[in-house]
Amino acid sequence: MVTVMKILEIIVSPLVALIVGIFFLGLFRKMMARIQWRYGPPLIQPVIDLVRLFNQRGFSHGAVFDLGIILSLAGALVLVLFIPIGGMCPLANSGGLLVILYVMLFAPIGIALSGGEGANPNISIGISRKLILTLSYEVPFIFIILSLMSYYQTISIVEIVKAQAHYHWSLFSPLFLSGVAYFMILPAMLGIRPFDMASAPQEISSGIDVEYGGKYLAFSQIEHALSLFIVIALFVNLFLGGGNLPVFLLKMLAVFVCGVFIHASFPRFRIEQATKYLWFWPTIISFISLIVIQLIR
Amino acid sequence: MNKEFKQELESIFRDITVNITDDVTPVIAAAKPQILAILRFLKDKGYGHLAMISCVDWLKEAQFELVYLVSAYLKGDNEEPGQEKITILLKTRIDRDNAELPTAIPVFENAEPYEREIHELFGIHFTGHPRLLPLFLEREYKIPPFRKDFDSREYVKEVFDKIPFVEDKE
Amino acid sequence: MLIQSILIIAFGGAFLTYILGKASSALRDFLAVLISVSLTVLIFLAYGKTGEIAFASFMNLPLVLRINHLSWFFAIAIQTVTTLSVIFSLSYMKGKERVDFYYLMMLLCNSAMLGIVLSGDFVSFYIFWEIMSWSAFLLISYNRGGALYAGMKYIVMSIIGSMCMLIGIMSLYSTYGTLNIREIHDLISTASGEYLLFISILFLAAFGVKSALWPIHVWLPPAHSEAPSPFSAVLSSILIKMGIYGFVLILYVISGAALYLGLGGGSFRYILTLLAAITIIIPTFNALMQDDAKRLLAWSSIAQIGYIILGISIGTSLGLIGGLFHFFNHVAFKALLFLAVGAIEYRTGTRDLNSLGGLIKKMPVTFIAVLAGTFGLIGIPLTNGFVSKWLIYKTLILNNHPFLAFAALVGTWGTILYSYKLIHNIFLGQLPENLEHTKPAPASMKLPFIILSVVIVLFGILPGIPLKLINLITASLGFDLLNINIWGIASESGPLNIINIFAAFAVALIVVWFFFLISGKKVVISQDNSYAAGIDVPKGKYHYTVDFYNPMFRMIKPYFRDYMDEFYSQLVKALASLSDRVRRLYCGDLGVYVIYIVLFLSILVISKIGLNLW
Amino acid sequence: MDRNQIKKWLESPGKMGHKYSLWAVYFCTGCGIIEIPPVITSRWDAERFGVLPAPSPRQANLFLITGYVSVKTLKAIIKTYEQMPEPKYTVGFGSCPINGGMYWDSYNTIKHLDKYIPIDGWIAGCMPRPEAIFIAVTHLWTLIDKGMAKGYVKYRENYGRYRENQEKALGKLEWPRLFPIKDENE
Repeated sequence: MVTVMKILEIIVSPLVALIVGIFFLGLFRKMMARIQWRYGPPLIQPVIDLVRLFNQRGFSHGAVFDLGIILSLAGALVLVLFIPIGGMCPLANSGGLLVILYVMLFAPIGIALSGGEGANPNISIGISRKLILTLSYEVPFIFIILSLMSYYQTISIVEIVKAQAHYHWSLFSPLFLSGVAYFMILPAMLGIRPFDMASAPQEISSGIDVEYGGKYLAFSQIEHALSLFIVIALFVNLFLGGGNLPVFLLKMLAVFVCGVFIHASFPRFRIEQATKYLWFWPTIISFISLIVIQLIR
Repeated sequence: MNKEFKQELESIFRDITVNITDDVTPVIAAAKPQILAILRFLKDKGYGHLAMISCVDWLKEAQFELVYLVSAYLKGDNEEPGQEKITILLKTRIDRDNAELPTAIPVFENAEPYEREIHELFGIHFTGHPRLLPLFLEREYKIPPFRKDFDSREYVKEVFDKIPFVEDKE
Repeated sequence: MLIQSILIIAFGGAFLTYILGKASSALRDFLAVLISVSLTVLIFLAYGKTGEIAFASFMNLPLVLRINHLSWFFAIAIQTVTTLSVIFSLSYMKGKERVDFYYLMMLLCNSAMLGIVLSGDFVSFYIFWEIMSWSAFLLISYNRGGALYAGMKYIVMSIIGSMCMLIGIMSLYSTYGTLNIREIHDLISTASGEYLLFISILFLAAFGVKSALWPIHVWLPPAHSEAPSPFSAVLSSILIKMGIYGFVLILYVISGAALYLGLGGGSFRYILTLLAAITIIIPTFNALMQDDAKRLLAWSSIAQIGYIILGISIGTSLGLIGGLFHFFNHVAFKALLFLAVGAIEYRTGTRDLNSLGGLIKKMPVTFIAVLAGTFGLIGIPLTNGFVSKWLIYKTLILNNHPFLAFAALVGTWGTILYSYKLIHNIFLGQLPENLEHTKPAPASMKLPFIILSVVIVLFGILPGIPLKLINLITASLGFDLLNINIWGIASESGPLNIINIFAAFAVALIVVWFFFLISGKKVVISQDNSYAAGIDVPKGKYHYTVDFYNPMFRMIKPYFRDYMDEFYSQLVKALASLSDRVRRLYCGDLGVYVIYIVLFLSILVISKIGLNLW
Repeated sequence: MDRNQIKKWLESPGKMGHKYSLWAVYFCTGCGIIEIPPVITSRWDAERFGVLPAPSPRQANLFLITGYVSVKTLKAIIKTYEQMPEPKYTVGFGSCPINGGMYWDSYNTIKHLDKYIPIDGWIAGCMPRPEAIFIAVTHLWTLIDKGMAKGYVKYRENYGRYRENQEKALGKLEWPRLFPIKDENE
């Protein structure tokens, strides 16, 4: 019986991630339109875009061009299995937060490999910006993850969620500073406006997606939706104690709406400014919180 | 100021006519051999900026008229009064068939694109010009397009209208 | 008896190839490969044996050869890398001059390393250590020109290191009267803490220089980029690991785990782990800024050494297993990467990352090799790098060292950046015109690529195979046995289970691939059909690789310049000017010397009579 | 989304997808591009119809040729058109692409654009207003629905003749043929 439940979970959680992720993309465009006094597309516009993209014959630059995009989407799907989504977490007991940190490598490397094959300088500039941005937000992110691990004395994410259910959200526990730091680097992890220089449509004609045609662009959109879902789900699980499914999705929606407002109101940083910012404020805050946690322990 | 400037010019160069239209811009008409000398003289007098070279096609007299616009570039208003910022027009006439003219690059380097353009559109050959390559036009033209005897409608009939439409097979 | 035969074949073979080389080069190549392969087989046969044989005596000190699991583990790694790089250099060294000398030095260096690992006492250990250092020096400065400077830097630092070791050996001999490692191990427990600390610092100075620990790493980048590629593969994957063997020898074999932890009141362990953490961070960011492929790999070797030493010096059984396993993995993917860069240099004539590009179409096998190597280097799940790094992280977090764990994790992301730079600037992007007709790597180069890639992936999916052996080693060093199944370590707090990750990833890959295939056709186009805003792709100018992470450089350049290098060069300048002043004393004319003598005598007389100092 | 909409979606998702998600290539060919910004911003929001400016031709399926086409721009237009993935539609703005418009006798402009690339829809007016553009989009919907917007198929079948015309107007083209010769006659 348990294995049937587990297999069911393994099938259901990526589907939930896909549906919620694509719904978030639609909501994203609708809210951006309404902020700019426009009526905006219907909520299911991303689905229409995907149907159209799958109907178009994309251009491919070779085997690695296809394998890279497949690798990145597979990596994103596997990552969803490691994250508890409202009570169901299929692969919770194999490696915990450490493996999550590691499986997060797949998506950027897959995209980078496939983009590199596209032989277009816009792509190379997009990839170099994306990797620099990732390196710059990894520094505070690792401090946050370490302070979480040492506060709850475990590396398994499910236990962290359970612990929060007993006492209180870790956002209001001594981990408050880590929560603040995490929220400061959330736009960078989501790739939204202040930090979307990796896929800037005006400067480098959407960076990595320049050579993506029909189904390649569809896969890239799905991968973007999934990574959107994963980053927010991680934040909710680690700091807002993600409860059962409806409560979990509601919390994700709240975090997502804040993200859209940040996206709507900020200009785009240059990549050096982004690194300067990310290595200064969030890193100091998360470093202080790590020291505080050490003192408590 | 223009009066002394005018006397000075006439004293140095023989048979050039200088008249000052709307008593501000002197218009100098000179023969082809004197052009470079006048340009150098103007540059030494402080008119260091060649704004433009343009060409007029007098079909009836079978002549091209080249106009050099030279002006003092960096003259602030606190300079000595005689040199306030005026543009000088230097005109010359050359005959139309196999027209050619010495290049002004030794005096003004920035004349290079202007002369390339005039060469491409009027067909005037500038001797001594390092790169007389086509500048704007995609296609070759037997008669340079800006000449008066170039019939644009004829050209369109002969080139573009001959390209057939693409109908479907059925 | 087996150990002696191994060493005799190794040394004899080296000189034999040199002599035969005079006769005919084909014979020499064949012999070199034959010797290496036969040595590999011999060592393979010696699995699981432990024993000690005194084979000679030097000034009535018995020279002992010893083999146990630890030395077998290192020996098999040494021998496989040397065999693969000898096979690789068959075609790499074809056109070059002084090839006999090259093969002699290569096999000599290999046999010296075997000697170090199999030696049972410190005298033979020191002898083989010196042979290794000198043969490495001769090979580094093989290409004349800049290589001489790099060789000089290397040999000066390793001489200082081996001098410290010599002092250590002599003090050991004077206190214990014997130099046999096993006997010292029994006697050392009676030693006072300060003496143990003194011995450890002396030995670790020598081993630190050889394994390029952070403050004493400056010789490695120039040495690696100047040495011929097959040897720089051996140099960076095995030769610097002799320092690691030394670390394990001193910290665990001699003093044993308990003593090590108590060393200097626990502070020694803390300093060593801190040094290892710095060795991870600074070279990783330096590697980002390199434009020469081999220099980038050299800096990355230093960073990976930091991981290994971090694992070893933590002092827990999981850490030691992680460290030793990471040593083995690093041997695999670093040899692979250096050989691949050698193949590219052999084919395109350059290894400057700013002028290469698009070679994936011309050298696909090399691309797969570099891909496997970099995935292992980064530690992507399903490669062996992941398992060893995961073990190191686990011990760091469980033993509550968050700042060391931070250094290790940031190091991983730095590794991703510079290894992607390696892949992108060489293989992806536009193929420049001058590389239009590069041929793929020759067959004799492809063999090492395939073998090493298989090793990386196989031990990534089935880590149990090497872990069982390492478990035996750590048990022999006084740690408790961990229950290791074929898929990973099933320890109590959060097991590592590769099978889940492997199965999940395989299923996801198949599902996505199937979904990719059924979702419509695709049109394959060439590289010059890329989007260039409406114009045709400008040939030769449309490949963006010149200083790939430029924005990052401008940020971290002032902080991550190689201060240690500058410090040492200042030191050398100061020494030179000091010695120059001393040289001026001897000005050559007799009169001045007479004055010196008179002066000295007068001082003697005054001090004796006037002040009667003695 | 009444019942026959859903029926249409189920019958031909490709067509409906193309109708309600037209991504236009962000390439300003002529003077008409000044009309595009008001179309895509808040005054006349084109995103309601799913029309978005696409940063690169690889992602687009609609190509707006706005205004007169000079000989030099024709080369870029052909290159961009060939870089768009297969089901693609083109719409010509104003009279200049139709027959040269007021530059009918100029030596430097292209008179009948559909001699060089197939055009699915025309919008009259010397720079049509945004409302006219939306009418054109709805017309394009009906064309797609009826399956008459087959410009790309025509381009593929008569590629030899199109290529000939292009080389007559522009001289030798540097990039190779999009479709090899054999596609031509079968």
